Amino acid sequence: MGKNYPTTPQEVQEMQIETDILIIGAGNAGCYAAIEAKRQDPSLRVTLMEKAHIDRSGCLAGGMDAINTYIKKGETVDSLVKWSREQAGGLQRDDLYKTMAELLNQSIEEWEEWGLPVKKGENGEYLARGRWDIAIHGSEMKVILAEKVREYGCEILNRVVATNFIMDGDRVVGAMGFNIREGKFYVIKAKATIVATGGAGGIYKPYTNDGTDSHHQIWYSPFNVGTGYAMGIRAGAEMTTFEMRWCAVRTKDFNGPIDTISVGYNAAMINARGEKILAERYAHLGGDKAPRYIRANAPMEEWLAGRGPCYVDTTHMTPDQIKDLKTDYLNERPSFVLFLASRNQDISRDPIEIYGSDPYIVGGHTASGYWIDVKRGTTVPGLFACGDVAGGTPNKFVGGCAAEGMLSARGAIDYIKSGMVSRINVDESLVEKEKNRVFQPFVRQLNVGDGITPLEMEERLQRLMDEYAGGVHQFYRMNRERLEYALKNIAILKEQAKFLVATDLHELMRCNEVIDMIDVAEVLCHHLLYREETRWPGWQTRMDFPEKNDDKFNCFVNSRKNLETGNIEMFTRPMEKLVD
Amino acid sequence: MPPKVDLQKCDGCKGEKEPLCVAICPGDLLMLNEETVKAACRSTRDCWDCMSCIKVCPQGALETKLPYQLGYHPARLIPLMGGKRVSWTCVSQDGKVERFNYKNRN
Amino acid sequence: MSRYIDITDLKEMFFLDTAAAKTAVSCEQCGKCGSVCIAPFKKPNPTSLIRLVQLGQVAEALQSPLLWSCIGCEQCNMACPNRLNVAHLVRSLRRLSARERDVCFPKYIFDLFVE
Amino acid sequence: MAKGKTIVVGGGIAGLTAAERLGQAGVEVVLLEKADRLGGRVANLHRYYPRLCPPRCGLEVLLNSIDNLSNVEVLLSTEIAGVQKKSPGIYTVFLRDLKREADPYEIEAGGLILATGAELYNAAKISEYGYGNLPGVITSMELESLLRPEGPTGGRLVHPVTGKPVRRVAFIQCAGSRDKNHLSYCSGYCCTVTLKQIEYLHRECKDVSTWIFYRDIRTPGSKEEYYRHVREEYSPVFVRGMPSSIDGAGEGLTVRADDTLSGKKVEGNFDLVVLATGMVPSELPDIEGLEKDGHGFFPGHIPCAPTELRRSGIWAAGCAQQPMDVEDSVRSALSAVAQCLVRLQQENTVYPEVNKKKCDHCGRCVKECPYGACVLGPDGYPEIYPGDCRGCGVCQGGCPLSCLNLPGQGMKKIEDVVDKVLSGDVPGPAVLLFLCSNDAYPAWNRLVRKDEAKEVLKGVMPISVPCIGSVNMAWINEALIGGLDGVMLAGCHPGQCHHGGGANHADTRLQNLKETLGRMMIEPERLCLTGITIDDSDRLFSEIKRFSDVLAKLGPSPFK
Repeated sequence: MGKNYPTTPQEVQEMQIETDILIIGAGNAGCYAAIEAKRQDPSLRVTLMEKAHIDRSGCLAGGMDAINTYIKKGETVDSLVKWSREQAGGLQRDDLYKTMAELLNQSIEEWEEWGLPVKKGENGEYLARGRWDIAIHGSEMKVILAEKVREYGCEILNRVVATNFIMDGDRVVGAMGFNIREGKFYVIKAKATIVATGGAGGIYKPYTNDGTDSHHQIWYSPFNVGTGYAMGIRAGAEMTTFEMRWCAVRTKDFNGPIDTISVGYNAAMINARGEKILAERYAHLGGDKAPRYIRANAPMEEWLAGRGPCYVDTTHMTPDQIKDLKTDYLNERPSFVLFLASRNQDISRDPIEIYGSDPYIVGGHTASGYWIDVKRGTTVPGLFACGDVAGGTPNKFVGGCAAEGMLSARGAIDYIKSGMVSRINVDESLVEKEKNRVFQPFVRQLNVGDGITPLEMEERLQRLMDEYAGGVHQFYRMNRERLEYALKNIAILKEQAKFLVATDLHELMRCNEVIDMIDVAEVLCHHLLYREETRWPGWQTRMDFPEKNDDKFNCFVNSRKNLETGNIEMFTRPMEKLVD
Repeated sequence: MPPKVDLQKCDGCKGEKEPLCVAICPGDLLMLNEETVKAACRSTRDCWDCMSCIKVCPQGALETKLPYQLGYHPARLIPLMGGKRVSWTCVSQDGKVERFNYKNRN
Repeated sequence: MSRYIDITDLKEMFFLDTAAAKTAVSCEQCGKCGSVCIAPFKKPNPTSLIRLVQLGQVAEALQSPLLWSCIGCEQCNMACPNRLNVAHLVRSLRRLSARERDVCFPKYIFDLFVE
Repeated sequence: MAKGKTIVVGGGIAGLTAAERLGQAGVEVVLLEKADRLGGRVANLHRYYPRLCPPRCGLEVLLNSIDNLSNVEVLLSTEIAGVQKKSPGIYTVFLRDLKREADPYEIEAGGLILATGAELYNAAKISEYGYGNLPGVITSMELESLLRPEGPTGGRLVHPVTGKPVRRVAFIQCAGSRDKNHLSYCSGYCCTVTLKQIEYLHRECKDVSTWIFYRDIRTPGSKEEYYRHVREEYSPVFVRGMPSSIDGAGEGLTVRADDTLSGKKVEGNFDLVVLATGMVPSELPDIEGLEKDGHGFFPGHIPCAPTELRRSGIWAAGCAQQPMDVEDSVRSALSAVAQCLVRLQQENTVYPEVNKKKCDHCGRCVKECPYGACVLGPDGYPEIYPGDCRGCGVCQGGCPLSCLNLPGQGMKKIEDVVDKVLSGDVPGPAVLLFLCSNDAYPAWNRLVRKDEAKEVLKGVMPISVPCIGSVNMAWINEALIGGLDGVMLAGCHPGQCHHGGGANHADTRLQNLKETLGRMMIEPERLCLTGITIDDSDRLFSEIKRFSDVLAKLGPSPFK
C-alpha cells in the first residue's frame, strides 16, 4: 500500500470551508437545488458535496429512459396528487405533493432546453408513454445537468463523503466528511444545509448476490446507502414512513426496470400458466391500474403459490417496438440489452422473466424519509431535504426530485434571509470527535491490524435483514419475533463497528457507509415493528397482522432518535387530505 | 458487472493522477495501477454496470463484461459516443449483431 | 626499407618547373583526368601519377609507362576542374625521365611495338 | 504581448550579440554567464577567418555597447539551474550564483535565448591520437590560444613543453567526428579552422611546413575558394586518410596513415600535431518539453523555423543549436533576436477556447500540447496563452470531453455534414475528409479544380483542420453514427508534421478507434489515415479513389 494519505486522525489535513448553502449529494435533486439557489440569488455561495463525481452520480449515472410524472394536457396538479396518493395506498403528504407537482413540468422543460432529447409525437407534443409518462433519450441527462451546475457557478466538491452534520446547538450548520482521494477532512460550515443524498440500497441481501461478480446487481443505485438518512437519525431529525419500503418487480436475474415494458408497451405480467396476473387475479383491486405495491407484489405471490415463474409478455411486440424497447433500456440500464444478448433471448418469442427486487428505502418512490414542511425544512433547524431522502412524497421520480430540489433551495434561502442564522458557533471538540470516529478503521488497522472488513459487516447486515426483516428470499414477509431478532442483532452490529478495519480510503468510505446502513436498518426495523397492520403487501407484509387497519394506522408512523438515551422513539402523525 | 481494461489501449490517461474512468465511476471502483500506469477495477463485484467508465474512456479501452453467473459468454455491448449521437452495438451470444443509433443530446 | 613512405620531407618534388609544381600542389585528386585519358597504356592514370608526385615518389613516377604512352591530346587539361595543366606535368616528367634516367625509350614500350 | 524580461543564457558571441541587439531595441535583458568574464570561446581565438582579423575588435564593440545599455543586466559567474513554466507566457528561471554557495534563486522571464554554446569534444577519448599523453598533440583551440599575443608563449610558435621552435605541423581533421564511436556528426567548421590556422602559421613563421590528414575537406560556399587559396598559396601536404596512430617515442611525433588516394602507407615526423576536434553541446538543465536532437543540440524545426523550439518564448542561438562558426553564430543570434522581437509585438493569433462547463481537468491537453502552451491554471482548468499557442489544435483532437475548440472548428461542422448526408443529397459512398491545412488542403484545392476529379469527389465532404492531430475522435464517431460511409484523414507524413507529432497522435487515436470498431463488427477499413505533401494532388486523388472503391466494396455504413 503506497501511503499517500493519512492513516491516523493526527495526520489528517483539515479543510475549512464556509458557504451559504451546502448541498450534500449532487444527484438530480441536489443539482436542481444548486441551480435554483443560484437562480434565486447569484450572490449566494453554493457548495455541493458529492461522494462520487457530479457528472455520473446518483440514480441517473446510467441514464433514464422516461419521465414518469409529467402533467399533460387534460391533467391537473390535483389529478396527479390524487393518483399518486392512490398508488401509495392512501398515505401521502398532499401538501408536499401539491407544491412539488406545480413545478414538475418546469423542470422537464428546462432539461429539454439544456439539451435533453425528449421524444415528440407528430403533433410536436411530448410522446406519451402512459398517463403521466413521457419518453426521453436520457442517457446523458446527468451530464447535461452537471454542466448547468458548473455554468451557474456552484462550487463542486467531488469525492467528498459526508459523514455527519455540524451542529450549533440544535441547528445544523453544515456538514463534515472526508475526501477519498487525499484523505482530507472537510469541515463545511453553511448558513443552510440541504441533504440530497438519495435513498438506501443494499440494506437487504440481493438475490442476485452470488458472492462473486454480481453483488451489486440490484435495481437501485448501490452507491446510495442511506447516508443522508443516517446523518439525520444521528442528529435527532424526525423520520417518517420508513416501513413503506420500495420493492419492485424487476427483470429476473438482472434487476432491470419493467415499467418500461409494462407501461410503455402494454405488456401484461403473466404467470407460468399464461394468465394475465393483474387482470385475472387482481381485478378487484383495479386490475392493470392497481396500486403500485399490488403490482409489485403480485408476481411474487404467484411464484409463492406455485404459479411461477412469471413474465412480462413481450411476445406480441413488433420488431420496431422491440428495437424501441431496447433503446429505452440503453438509455437507462444499458447492460440489460447485453443480458438479453448473452442468453440469445428473442423477446418476441421468449417473454422476459420477472421477479421482485430486494427492498429499498427510497423517498422518491414511497413516502419514507425526513419529515419535512412545505418549504422542505426538516425538524432540525437549518436542515432541508429533497429527493429520495425526503419523505411524505411518494411517486416523485426524476421530475419530482428535480422539482423538490428547487423547493428546498427556496426554503433554504428563506431561512437564510429570515436572519435566524447570524453567527455560526462550532464546538471544535465535536469536529475532533467526528474525525476520530471517521478514521477509526484506519487506527484499528494500524494498531491491531485485524478486524472486520466493511464487506463482511455489510453481508452480515444484508443477510440479517433479508431473513428477519422481510427480504426477497422471505417473499417480503415478517413478524414481530423476526423483527425483534433483527433489532437484537443490529444492536450487536452497532457495537461491533469499532472492529471495522480499512486498508485504503475506498475501504474507509465503505466502513463509514456500512455504519450508516446499520443506523438506517435499525430505524427501519422499528418502523416495521410499529405498524401493526399490512397496509402495502409486499412493501410491508406483517404475517402477524395480515389485514389493513385504517382505524389505527391511517396515519404516518414517525420516529426520532432520542439523543440522550440513544433510543428510537416512535409516534404517529395524522394524514391530511388536501385533494379529493 | 466489471469493466474489463484493454491494457494495450489504456494509456492511463497519460499518467494523470485521476484518469477519466477513475474520476467518473460512481462507486469509486476504478483506480490507477501505479506500477503499470493502467486503469484497474478494484472490486468487480461492486460494479453497477452503469457503463459511465466505458462511455468516458477516450481510448475505447474499457468494455463491460457480464458476470458469468448471469449471462453466457461471449456477448458484448459497446457504445460509440459521438458529440450528440450515440451508437450501441450489441453482439449476442451466438454472434447476431444489433445496432442502435440515436441522438442523446440536443 | 620501411613499409611506410616518409612524407616528412617532400622537397624533392619541387625540382619540377613552376607550372608542373603548381599542378602537383593544387591537384585535389578528383580523378577526372584519369577518367578522360585516352592514352593506350594508362599505367598509372594521370590522377595517380600526380599523387605519386605529391607524395614525393619521383622515382616511381619517372618509371611510369604513361609518360611514354601519353599522346598529348590534352583531354586531361580540358577536364580538370582546377584548370591545371596536367599534360604539362606529364611532359615535364617525360623530359626528366629521359634526362635523368638516361632512358630514351623504355624497353617495355619497344616490346609493345614488336609484338 | 509577452511579459517580463528576456533572459539570454551565455555570454559568448551569440549571447552577446543577442543581448546587445535586444538591448538596443529597448528590451529588458538579463545576460547570464557561467564564467567570470564575457566573451566565451571567441575571447580565446587568435584570428577569425577569412580575413585573419583579431576577434577582439568585434568583441569589444559589443562589450562597450552592452556596458552603455542600462536595460541589459549582466550576471557573471551565474549558472542556470532550471527552467519551469510558471504560467502561460511566463517561465520561472532558477539561477545559481557560482561565487557564493547559496541555494538557487528565481527570476521570471517572458523569454529565454539559450546561447549556451558548445565545448570541444574531449580528444583524450580518441586513444590512438595520444592527446593528453603526448605533449605535442594539441587541439585546434589550444593552437589558437598558443598563438595569441597574450598566450603562454607570447604568440610564438614553440613546442608547448620543450619550448623549441616548431617547424613541422600536422593537422588531423575529423578528430572524433563522423565516427560512431565518438561523434557521429560533422561539426562543419573544423576544416575551415585548419585552413585558417595553416594560413596564419605560414604567414607568421616563415620556415613552417604543414600537413593535413583528412577524409573530405568540407568547405561549403565561399569557403571553397578559401580552401583553394590556402592550398595553392601555402602548399600544405594533403593526405587523404585518417592516421592509425601517433607515436611519440624519440624525436617529434610520428603519424602513420594509409593514403587512400595512392593506396600507399605513409608516415611523417612532426613537431606538433593539431587535432581538429568537433563540438559537443554544453550541459544545460532539462527544460520540460524542449526537444533536443540525439546529440543534445536544439536544432529547432528544420528547415522552416530553425530557431523556433517547441516551447514558445524559448529560442536557441549559436552553438547550442548545432556546431557552427562565429559567422553562423552571429547569424543565428540575430535570427533569435528577430523572433523574440516579433513575439513581443505580435497580436494574439487563433487559439482554442475552453468550455469550462464540460472540462474535467483531466490534463490530457497539457500532456499532449507540443508547445507547452496549455497549463492547468489555479482554478484547475486549462489555460492557453495565445503567445505560446501555435494553433495546431492537438489539444482539441485529444480532449476526451470535446471541451477545447479552436474558433470555427468543432462538432458543429460535423453536424452540418451529417445533416447533409441525412438529407440524401450526397451520393454514396459518403466520405468525410479531414485535410491538414498545411499540405493536404492546398493539394485538395488544386485537385477540385480538375474536371476529371469532379465525378469521384461528389461524395467527399472536406473539412480543413490546422493539423490532422486536431481531429477529435468524437467527431469521427458522430460522422459514422450519422451515416457517413467512411472517414479519411489526410495529414502530413508522420516525420513531416509541422506540429511535433500531431500526425502520430492522429495515428494512435485512429488505431484505438479501429480496434473498437472491430469489436463492434464494423470494418476498420472505413477509417483511413494518409500522408499527403503539398504537391501530392494526384496522389490525394488516387488515395480518395482507392478509399471510395474500398467503401463501395464494403457497402453502405452498418450504422445506417
